[in-house]
Amino acid sequence: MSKIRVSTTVNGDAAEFLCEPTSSLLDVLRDTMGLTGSKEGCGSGDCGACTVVLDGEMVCSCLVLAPEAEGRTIATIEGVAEGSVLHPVQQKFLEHAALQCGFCTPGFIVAAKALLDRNPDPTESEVRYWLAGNLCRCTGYDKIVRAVMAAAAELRQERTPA
Amino acid sequence: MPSTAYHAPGTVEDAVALLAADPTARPLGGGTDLIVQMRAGRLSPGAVIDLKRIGGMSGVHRAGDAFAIGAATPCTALKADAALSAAWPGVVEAANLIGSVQVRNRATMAGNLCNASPAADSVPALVAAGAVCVIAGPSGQREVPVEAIPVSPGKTSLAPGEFVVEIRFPPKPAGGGDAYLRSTPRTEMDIAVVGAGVSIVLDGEGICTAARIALGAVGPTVVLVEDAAAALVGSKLDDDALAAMSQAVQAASNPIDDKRGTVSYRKAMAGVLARRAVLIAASRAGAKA
Amino acid sequence: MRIVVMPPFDKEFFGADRLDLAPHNLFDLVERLEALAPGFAAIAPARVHFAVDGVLETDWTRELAQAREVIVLPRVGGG
Amino acid sequence: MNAPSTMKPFRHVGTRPVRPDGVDKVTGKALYSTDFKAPGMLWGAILRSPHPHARILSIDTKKAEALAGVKAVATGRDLPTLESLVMHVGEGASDIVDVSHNCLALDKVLYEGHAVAAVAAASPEIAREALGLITVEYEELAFVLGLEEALAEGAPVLHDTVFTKGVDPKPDRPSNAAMRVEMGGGDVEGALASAAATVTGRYTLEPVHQGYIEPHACVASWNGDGQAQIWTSSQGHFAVRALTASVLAIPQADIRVTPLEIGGGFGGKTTVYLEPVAMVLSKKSGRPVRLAMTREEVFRATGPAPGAVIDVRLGAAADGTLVAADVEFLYHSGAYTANDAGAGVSSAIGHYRIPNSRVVGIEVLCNRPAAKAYRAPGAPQVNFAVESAMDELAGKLGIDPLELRLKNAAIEGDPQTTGLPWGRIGYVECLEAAKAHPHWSAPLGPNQGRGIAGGYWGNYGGPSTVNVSVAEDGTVTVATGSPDIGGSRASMAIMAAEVLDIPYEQVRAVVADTASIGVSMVTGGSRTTFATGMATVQAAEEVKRLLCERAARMWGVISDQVEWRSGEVICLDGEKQGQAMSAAAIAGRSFHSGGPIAAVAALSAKGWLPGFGVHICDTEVDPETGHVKIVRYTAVQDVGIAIHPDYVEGQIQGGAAQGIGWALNEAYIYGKDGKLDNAGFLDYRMPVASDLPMIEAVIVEVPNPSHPYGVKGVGEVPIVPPLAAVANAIHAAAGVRLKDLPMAPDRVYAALHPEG
Repeated sequence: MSKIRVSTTVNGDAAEFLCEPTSSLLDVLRDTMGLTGSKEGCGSGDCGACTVVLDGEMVCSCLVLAPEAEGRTIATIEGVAEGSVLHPVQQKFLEHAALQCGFCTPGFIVAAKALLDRNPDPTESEVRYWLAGNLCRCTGYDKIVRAVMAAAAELRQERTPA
Repeated sequence: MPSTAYHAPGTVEDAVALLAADPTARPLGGGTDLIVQMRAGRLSPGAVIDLKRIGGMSGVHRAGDAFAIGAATPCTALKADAALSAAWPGVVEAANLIGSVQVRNRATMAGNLCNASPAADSVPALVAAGAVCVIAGPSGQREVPVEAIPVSPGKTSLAPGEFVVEIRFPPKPAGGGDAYLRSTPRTEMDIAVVGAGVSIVLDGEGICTAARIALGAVGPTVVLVEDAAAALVGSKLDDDALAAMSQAVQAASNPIDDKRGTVSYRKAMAGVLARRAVLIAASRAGAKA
Repeated sequence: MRIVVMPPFDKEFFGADRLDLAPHNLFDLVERLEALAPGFAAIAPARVHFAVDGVLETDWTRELAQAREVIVLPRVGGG
Repeated sequence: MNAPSTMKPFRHVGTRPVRPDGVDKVTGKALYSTDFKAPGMLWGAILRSPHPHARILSIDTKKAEALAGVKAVATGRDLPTLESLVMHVGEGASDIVDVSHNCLALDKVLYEGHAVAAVAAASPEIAREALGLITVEYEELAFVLGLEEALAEGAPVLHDTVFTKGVDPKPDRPSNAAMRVEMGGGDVEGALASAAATVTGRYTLEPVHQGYIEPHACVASWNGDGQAQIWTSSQGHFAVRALTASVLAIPQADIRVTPLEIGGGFGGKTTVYLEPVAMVLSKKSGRPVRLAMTREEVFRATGPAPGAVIDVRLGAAADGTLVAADVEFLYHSGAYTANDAGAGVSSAIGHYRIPNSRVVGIEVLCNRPAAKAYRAPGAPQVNFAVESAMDELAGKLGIDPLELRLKNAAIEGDPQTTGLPWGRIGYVECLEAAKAHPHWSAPLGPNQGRGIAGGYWGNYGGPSTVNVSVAEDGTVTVATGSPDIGGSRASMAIMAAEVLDIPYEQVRAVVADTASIGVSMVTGGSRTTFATGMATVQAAEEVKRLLCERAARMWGVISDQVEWRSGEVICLDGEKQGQAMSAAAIAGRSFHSGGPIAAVAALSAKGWLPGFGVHICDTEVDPETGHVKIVRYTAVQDVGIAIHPDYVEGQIQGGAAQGIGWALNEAYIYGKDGKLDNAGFLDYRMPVASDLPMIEAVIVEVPNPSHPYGVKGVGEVPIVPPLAAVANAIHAAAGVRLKDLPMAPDRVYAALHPEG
């Protein structure tokens, strides 16, 4: 089976890759493009460690076939910070110690950012349900939820005109 | 090892032709079941036919006062459609219990249906709503009720080359309301141990004039329980009617013991969830009782 | 000096839970216990802890001249 | 919380700075196991047994070897034959022969998922295809999964070499009872007979998985000259080195293990599954080889914590004074002899003063994956039974369950189950803190109930090596051999900064590979902040002494005439009196004053103390469906001193969440065919964010006098009390006592509706 050529946009940059017809987007991001920030915890869409944003919606990249990305826009954890300036979600994860091993962290940050991009003032319950597709085994979620709420508050402040 | 081809046809006709050419080919909607099964080695289709590039396959459409949902429409897009959510909240909620947000951004109701799992969350709600599928195939298009699609776990009534292109809803009846509830050990990221979809119509006096009650995970396919509906019709959904309805639901439940639940628990929950769903549907129907 | 052997080592090796030995340190004790029950020395580093007068002692060079009692007890690992 | 009154006020200890490895981890830059690639790397895959118990008659690998792109195939025959040797390099003792056979089965497969062969190929697809070309001829054997079934007469015996340890006389035939441990003393039956109140119960638990999100993976590269490199994520790269070298019978120094970031371990990454196999494949192919497990493989082939059957009897006088405890339990050992029963015995009842007691634990071999350490290994199971029984006893006596615990709580000097006296423990302090917490007296809603449970874990010290070195500009690097699973780099930097009295940001901590630092035991046993922290403090103290000595020599005074003050050396005497010399000034000239400033501390840390915790849980039970919602949760724990309170709280919260998962929904589910039926995160139901409330961690500080900063272990204790805390809360909410875990909705429903 010959490989498929796919043209796409990753973190704002045009990107082309060759892939097997059934390669996952996650495999291509990690193994072909070297973007190893997205993690594989299960390969079945049950842990969220591979969360990326595809055409504006967060998805498990392990459950996207790489050829499906043709012409689409992909945002990964590697594109969340602007240069070396961390996004408020990233900054709050650090300040609130919302990570222990850190393996699930990229998926949580991409998912949390996706939430705050559409809902600047989520309740704790909304945060918890939004993040229910991201498994964390270290933290018990407490500090993660607090970090996301704190990031939301900071983003609201930034958005409020002085 | 046979390798799998990927095709992204632009028309229904091309998709039909590709599916018809290879009986092992599988349509790809959201991929949240198909890709998992391929990854686990349970399925190795000769080709996957991505339906998402076909015009009109994604999105909620209105034809008069009836809704039609393209087969490639992800579940979260249903929630974003205010009119659909107002008309069929039970269906929209059911579709948005599947998996996680990430999964629902990909998963489709048509895929949920054609995966033919008895525990599919959106299916009892669709059956209760009286939805029908538009199916495209080598001999053109046909319409069948949703409940006619799954025939056994993992198997559908679709012929080779056929796939669901659209799910159509009947016009929302005046005084109608629907609801779906499921039982799962976790709050999210889970498979229904039991699911109950309900659609009822109440008249101005709060008397139930029509009902459809469908159950998930209590049999090899979704179960439409006519006796349960009959127990409600003509009543004001009083305790006796609800009890009779729950009994009919339990009687119609023929579940199995498996890792997700026991027979006795599933039967008991079918009755409880159906009753709770009826009450939610009634409140949505604007019951005056 | 009293040597108290805790389960499972009492039955696994010595058939007794009290021994009277006069080791000069814990390495010496292991040698003496090995003489009583061949095989003990091989498993001791992995499975055994010693307590000298009620306090766990991981330094086996510890002088025992002043000690009254050594307890031989199972080592408990963590996760 | 405040610093202990016996210690001087801290500058850094107890603060909450950002961890040094934080930015890498929130930006996706940090390299975990499968993020590392070696040039020319091959992709490996492992063929696993479909049978729970079978003899391997033959393995034909010819077709696989012939497949284009396949570079190596290995079976158990490729591992050297080893003499039995019990090692303790990870967590608990393991016979190296068992470790080897678990990596690749030799004559028998002992559980579904047991590795039988491995391939290395040019791509993952080819590797997987090659597995399908390997033909294994099995003779299926009867299998056994259950604890009592495994001990029954006529049960299939897994190993004909295992004769129950700890019984006298020695058994004359092999059995599945690998080990029996019994402790206690006094007249248990007499005391129970005369007790004012007694409770009796049988409790059962299923095996559960550690559930780390990162699957096991490694890359190995073994050259023709015998030297090798391994890149892996583990709780201890020195343990990986020792075990891999032992399995392969090669010198340890020939292997350099580089620790990659670890995506969770909880005890489960303290052994080797893949590394020796990857080494063999690398040697055969001459290329670096990556082996990585899928999630399914993780569930089927790596260590769950044992399930259990536990019988408990407790007796108390009318005033609540405990008079007797009789506890006997069976723990799953899985395919090979594990270590949890001994730990379970010493973790069962030691938190109470009980004059008459008998605690018996038995390790039971069965056709399940080999049990592996999971956070306080062996303690949560038996604690669930004992703390549930305590709750029942409180009910019978009409005594508040917290007061009953307080009345009997062990204090310093009381005997443990082993007979050794407890050191400076903080159980009473935790119970008092729980009692004073607003949660304990908060009102409850309909269908809600409150439960409490206490528990403990012994913690550990052990060997650690730390190198503290000062750069020419006065900044400091702390290199340890302890993998950082939950923020320990930050803790080490805090402790070094505390010693040197310099800003936290002037100290950077790293985890060094096996060739770059001395031997260190695994990050486990709640030992790292205690033991590696002790080594960090010791090395930093030596660095401070060196800096003072160098300054004194430069000034031409004796060491007594200088003093370390606020990160500088002050001259106390002579013509330079009052002058200060910074670390930068000293280190910048160190090449001309005797050489670089660095110190290594290599020690076996002693004086560790156990940790105690008390958890309060509120549940709401849906009486119609049996669903249990955790509505409020407070976890109180004595930690000694919290070096970095955020990460201490994080450990407590994470442990509590794992315990809640164990209590409510997690379980290994097997089919009648002996195969695991829920080998994935969908049906192995760990808590998701929407399943839990905030978990309030209350830090109690009863300092450990043996540690320079008062540290006790933290990580393991918090998984011990939740099982019973949840069960007791369900009892309070719904009036039913569940003695079988998990307390999933169907189980709770069945208890509420016994009529069916």
